[in-house]
Amino acid sequence: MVAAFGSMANLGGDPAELAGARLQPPSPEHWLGTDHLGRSLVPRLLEGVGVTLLLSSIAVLATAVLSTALGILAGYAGGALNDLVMRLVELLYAFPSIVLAILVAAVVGPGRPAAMAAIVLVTIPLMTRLVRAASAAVSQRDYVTSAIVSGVRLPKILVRHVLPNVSGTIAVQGTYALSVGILVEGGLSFLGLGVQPPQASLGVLIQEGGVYMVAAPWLIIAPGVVLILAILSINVVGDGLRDRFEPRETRSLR
Amino acid sequence: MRLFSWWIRRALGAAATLVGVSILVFLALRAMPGGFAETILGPFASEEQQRELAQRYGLDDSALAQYWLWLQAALGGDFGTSMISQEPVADELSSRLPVTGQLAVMAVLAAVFIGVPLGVLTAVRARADGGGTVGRLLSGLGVSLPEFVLGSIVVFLFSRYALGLSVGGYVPFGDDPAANLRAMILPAAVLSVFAISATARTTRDAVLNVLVEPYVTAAVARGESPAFIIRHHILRNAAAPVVVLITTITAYLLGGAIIVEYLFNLPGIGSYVVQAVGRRDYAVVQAGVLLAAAVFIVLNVVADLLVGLIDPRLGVTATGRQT
Amino acid sequence: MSGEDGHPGGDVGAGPPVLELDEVSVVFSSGLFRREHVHAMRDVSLRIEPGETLGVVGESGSGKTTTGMVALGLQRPTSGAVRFEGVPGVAKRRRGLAGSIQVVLQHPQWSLDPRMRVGDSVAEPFGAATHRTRNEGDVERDRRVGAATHRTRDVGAAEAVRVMLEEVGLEPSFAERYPHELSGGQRQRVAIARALITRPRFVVFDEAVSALDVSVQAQILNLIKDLQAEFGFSALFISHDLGAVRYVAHRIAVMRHGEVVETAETETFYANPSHEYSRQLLEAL
Amino acid sequence: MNPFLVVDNLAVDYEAPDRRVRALDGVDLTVEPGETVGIVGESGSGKSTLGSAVGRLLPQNAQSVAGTMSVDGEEVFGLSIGGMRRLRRERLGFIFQDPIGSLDPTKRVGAQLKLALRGRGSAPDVARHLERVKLPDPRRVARAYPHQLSGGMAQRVAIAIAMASEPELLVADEPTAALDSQVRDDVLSVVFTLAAEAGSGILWLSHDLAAVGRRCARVAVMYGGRVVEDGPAAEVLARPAHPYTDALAGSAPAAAAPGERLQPVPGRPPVLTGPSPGCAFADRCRFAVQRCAVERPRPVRVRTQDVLCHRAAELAESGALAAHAPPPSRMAPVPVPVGEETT
Repeated sequence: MVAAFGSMANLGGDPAELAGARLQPPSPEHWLGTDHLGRSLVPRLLEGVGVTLLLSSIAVLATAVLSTALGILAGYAGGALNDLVMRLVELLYAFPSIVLAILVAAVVGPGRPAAMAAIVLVTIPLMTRLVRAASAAVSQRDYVTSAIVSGVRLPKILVRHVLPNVSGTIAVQGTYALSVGILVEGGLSFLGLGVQPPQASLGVLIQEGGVYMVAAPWLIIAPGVVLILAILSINVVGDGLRDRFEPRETRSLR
Repeated sequence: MRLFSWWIRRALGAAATLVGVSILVFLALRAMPGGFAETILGPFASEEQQRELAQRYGLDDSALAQYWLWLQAALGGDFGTSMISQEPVADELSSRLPVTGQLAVMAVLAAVFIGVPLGVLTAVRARADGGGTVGRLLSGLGVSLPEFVLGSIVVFLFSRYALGLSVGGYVPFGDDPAANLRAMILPAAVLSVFAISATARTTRDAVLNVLVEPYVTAAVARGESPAFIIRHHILRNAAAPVVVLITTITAYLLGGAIIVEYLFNLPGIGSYVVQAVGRRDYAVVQAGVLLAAAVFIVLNVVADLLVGLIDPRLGVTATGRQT
Repeated sequence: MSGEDGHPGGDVGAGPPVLELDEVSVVFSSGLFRREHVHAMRDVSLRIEPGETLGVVGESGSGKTTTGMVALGLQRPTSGAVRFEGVPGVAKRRRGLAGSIQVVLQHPQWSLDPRMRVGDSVAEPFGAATHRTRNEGDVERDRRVGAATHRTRDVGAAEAVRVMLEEVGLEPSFAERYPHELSGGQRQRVAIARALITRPRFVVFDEAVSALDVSVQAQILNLIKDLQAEFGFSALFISHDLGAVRYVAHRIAVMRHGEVVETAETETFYANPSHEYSRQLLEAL
Repeated sequence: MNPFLVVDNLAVDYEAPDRRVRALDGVDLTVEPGETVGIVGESGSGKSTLGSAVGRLLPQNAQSVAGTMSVDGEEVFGLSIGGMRRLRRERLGFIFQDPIGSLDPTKRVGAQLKLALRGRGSAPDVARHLERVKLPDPRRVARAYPHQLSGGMAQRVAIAIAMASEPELLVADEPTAALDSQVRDDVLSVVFTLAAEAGSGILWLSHDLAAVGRRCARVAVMYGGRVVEDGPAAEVLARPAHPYTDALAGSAPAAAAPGERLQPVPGRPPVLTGPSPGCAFADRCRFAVQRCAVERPRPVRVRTQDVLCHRAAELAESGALAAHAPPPSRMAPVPVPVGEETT
C-alpha cells in the first residue's frame, strides 16, 4: 500500500513541469487547469494525494504498532502499568490535535518529519485508549484464565489470545486514525507548517489554491473534493468494519 | 465516602496532567531553535533584557529550578514577551480571547441544539435493515469536511458572489451586536459543521446503546409512548458520552478556530498563534498551547462532574487482570 | 493415584492432600483515604484428598469464586497458607506445575478462544506441559502425559487431541471447527477436554455447568463424574446450584459471607445437614 | 368465561443477515382469566419469544409468519400502535430476568414508581406500593437508586411497578433466574400473592420444571418452538405424557437420589430454520419411530394433558415413561423435615 502511494506520486507526468500558461481553467490539454506557476494540476494533484497518503499511512502504521503494544500490555496487566500508560495517553490527549501539531512543528521545524510526528502524537492517544479497553475485556475472558492456569507463557498468551481478539478494534481504529492523519497533515500543511512547497500534498495544494481562489477557483476545488472524498471513504470503511466487528442490535420504541 | 475519594483522585489526576503538560511545553520551549532566552524575549532583545531574564529565570541553575521559576511566572500570567509586538503575551491573549471564545460558544450551541436532536432522531428511526443510512451518510460527510477546505470554499463563494453576508469586518460584540453577529456567523457555521456531525454521530451511538437496555423494553412493555420514553428514560441515560464529546469538541474547536480565524481574518487567539508560528514568535506559541491544554483539562474535569451528576453510578472501568 | 474405584475412600491418607487451604483470608480494599475493606474469604480452611471432589456451594458474594481463584494461585491470600501436594505456593511454581492444575470456567461463549480451532485450543495446555517436561526431564511426567512426548510434539499433540475429544464424546472432526460452530454444551465438553489433556492432578470447576440447559447439564455432570473415575484427578467443584454440587461431590463445603459454615460428606449432607443455613439451601432446592 | 389469551398455531421467525431462524413453530395455548400458567422450556425452546409476542415486544428482526394471538378477543398482531400501547398499559404487565437492569439507573426508585403510576402517585402512594411487595423501609427504598439495591429488592420494585396498574395478565420471563436461591421463594410469593389479590393471571416463563410445578396451576412444556405438553401442574410433573417432559424431569440433578445416576437427554436442542418436518424432539427421543421424523404430531389427549406426540397414548398405556415423585403442594414453601430427602 505504501509503495502504491509512493509510485502514485510519479504518475501523470512531471508535476514540476511548467506545462502551460498560468492560472488556466480546465481544458482538454490540462484537465484540471494550471496553477500560478503554469504547472498542470493533474500531476500536481496525483503527487499531492500520493504524498499525503504515504505520509499518513506510515505515521498511522507507527501509531498502530505503538498503540497495540502499549494498549495490550496496559489492558492485560492492569495496575500500575495501566495507570502509567493511561496517564501518558491522557497527557497527549490534553492537547487539541491541531494545537499539538503546531507545537510539534514549532519544535521540529516545519516539514514532512513534523507532519508525521504530529500525526503519530495525535493518533496515539485515540487508538491506545480503545485497544487498552478491548484488551482489558479480553484479558478477563475464561480462555485467558485457563491458559494462565495451564502454564502458558505470558508472551504466548498476549500474541495468541489477546492480539487476535483485539485485532478488530485495531483495524477499526487504524482506519479512523488514517482519516485523522490526513486531516492533520492537511491542516498543518495548509498553515504552511507541514509539507513544504514545491513538493505537493493535499494541504499544500489547498493552501496554494486558497491564495488564487477568486481568480482560479478550480485550484482549490479539485484538491478539496479529493481530500473530502478520501476522508469520507476511509470513514465509511471504518464504519463498515465497526459494524462487522462490533455488531449491534436495534430496537424500536413501538 | 467513595464519591468523595473518587473526586479527590480525579482532581489530583487532572492536576498531574496539567503539570505534565507544562513540563512538555517547558521542554519544547528549551528545545526550540535559538534557545530559551531568545524564545522568551525574541532575537532583538537588549543585553540588559537578557541579563534580567537570566536573573529572573535563573538560567545558570538546574533545569528543575528553571522549570520551577518558569512555572511560577506562567502561573502568575507571565508568558514572556511577544517578539513581534514587544508586548507581554498575556495581555495580547486576553484581548483576543473573546473572539475565539465567542466562536467556540456559537459552535457548541449549534452542536447541542442541532446535533443532539439529529442524533436522537436518527437513532430512534434506525432500523436493523439500515434505514438510517441517509442520516449516517450526512453525518459521515460532516465529519469528513475539514475546516480548511470548507472554510476556503465558503470564503470564496461569499467574497465572489453577493450572498448577503460578507467575509471579514469583525466588530466586538459590545460595540455593535448586529455587525458582530454578521461577521461571526459564517466562521461559526464553518466551525459548526464538524461539531454538529460529530455530536449527531455520538448521540446516535449513545441512544442506540440505551435503546437495547432492559429498562427501555420495560417502559415499552408498560405501554409508554416513544416521546415519553425518550424524555424520561433515554435522554439522561444517553447524555454521558455526549457530554464528554461536547467538552472534547470544545477543546477541538479551539484548534479548529485557529484555521477559521486565519481564513476569515478574525483577531482571535488562533490567528495570533498561526502568525506567531510563521514568524517564529515562540513565546506566543507556548502560551497558546499551554492555554489550550489547560482549557481542555479543566473542561474534562467539568465533563466528569457533569457525568457524575447525570449518572449516579460512578464509572468503574475494567482494568485488566490483577493477578 | 488409583482411578479404578472412582471414589476417594481407598486413597485418603495415601499421600499429602492435593490441596490445602489453611486459614486463608482475602481482603479487598478500596478508597483512597478511608479504605474500605471487604472480606471475600475469612479464615477458610479446606482440604482436598487425592481423587476426591470437594463441592463448594454458596450464594453470589459468598466467596466461593475467590476460593477457586486462591486454589488456582490466581489470587494471593491476604493471610493464611495454600499448599499444593504439601508444598506452599502455586503462582510462583506455575511453570513447574504446568499441566498439573487445570480449570473449567463458567461461560461457554468465552471458554474457548473464538479465533482458534478447537483442536488448537485443546492442544494448547498440552504444548505448555510437554515443554516443561523437556526442560526438566521429568520421567514420571513423561509417562503421565502419554506416549506423545516420544514422538515429535505435533504428531503427539494431534493424537492426544483426538483421544481427548473422544473421551468427552466428540468426534475427531471437531478439532477442525471453530467455537462459534459449537453449541454451549459442546464447548464445555471441549473445555473439559482441554483441561484434562495434560492429565492434571487437580481441576477446578467454577460454575462449569451453570450456563447450560438442564438436559445438557446432566450430560456434562455425568461426563465429569465418569472422567474423574477414569483419570482419578482431584477436583474443586464450585457452584451456586446445590443439586449439581451434591451430584458430583464427595464432600460439600457450604460458604456464606466468606466463611465456611459447614463441611460434610455428601451422604451425610443429603440426610442431615447440621447448619441452619445448609438446611435453608436444601429447602430452596 | 372467555379465555383471556388465545394463541393459535403461532409461528415467529427471526431474520438474521445470513439465515432465518424459526423461534415459534406453531404454538397453541390458552390462558383463562386469573389462571396461573408456567411455560417451561430450555434456551431456544421459544418461551421468551412467546412471552414477548404477548405484548408485541419482539425485536425488530422478528416477525409473525403464521397463526394468530388474541388478548381478550383483540388480535395482537392486527392492533394499531395506539391500540397496542393501550393494551400494554391497561391489561398486561411484564417482569423481566435482570431486575436491576430493568430499572432506569439514573432515576430514584420512587420517581420511577411515580412515573409508572402516571403522575397520580403521591409519596404515600409510592410507599404503599413498595410496602405491598414487602420491601422493608419503603421510604428509604424510594430514595435509592437501582444500583444501590440488591437483586431481590430491585425485582420487588419491578413487581410493584408492573402490578401498579393491576394487569389482567402478568408475563414474568425468568423473574428469579438472576436471584440467589434464598430470595427466590420470597419474590415468587410476592408475585403470586399480589396477582391473586388483583385477580391477575400469570404467565411464568422458566427453565425450572419443578419450581414452576410448585406454584402454577397449569404447566405448558415447550420444545422446538411448540407447546409439546400442556396440563395440570401436578399431573405433568408426576406423570409426564411427553417423552421430552419425562427426560427433562429425569435430568435435573436436584431430583436425583443419592447414588442415583442422572439420565441425560442425548444430543442437543434443535435450531429450526423453518417449519419442523416432524417432531422436533425425534432425534433425541428414545421412543422415536420413523414416523416421528417426517410427520408433524397433532395434539392428543392423554389423561389430563394435551400432548404433541405420535406415541403418547401408547406410551401412557405401557407405562414406559417414569413416574416421578409427586410435587410438593403448591403456593407454600415446603418445610423439609430433617432426615428426609427432598425432591
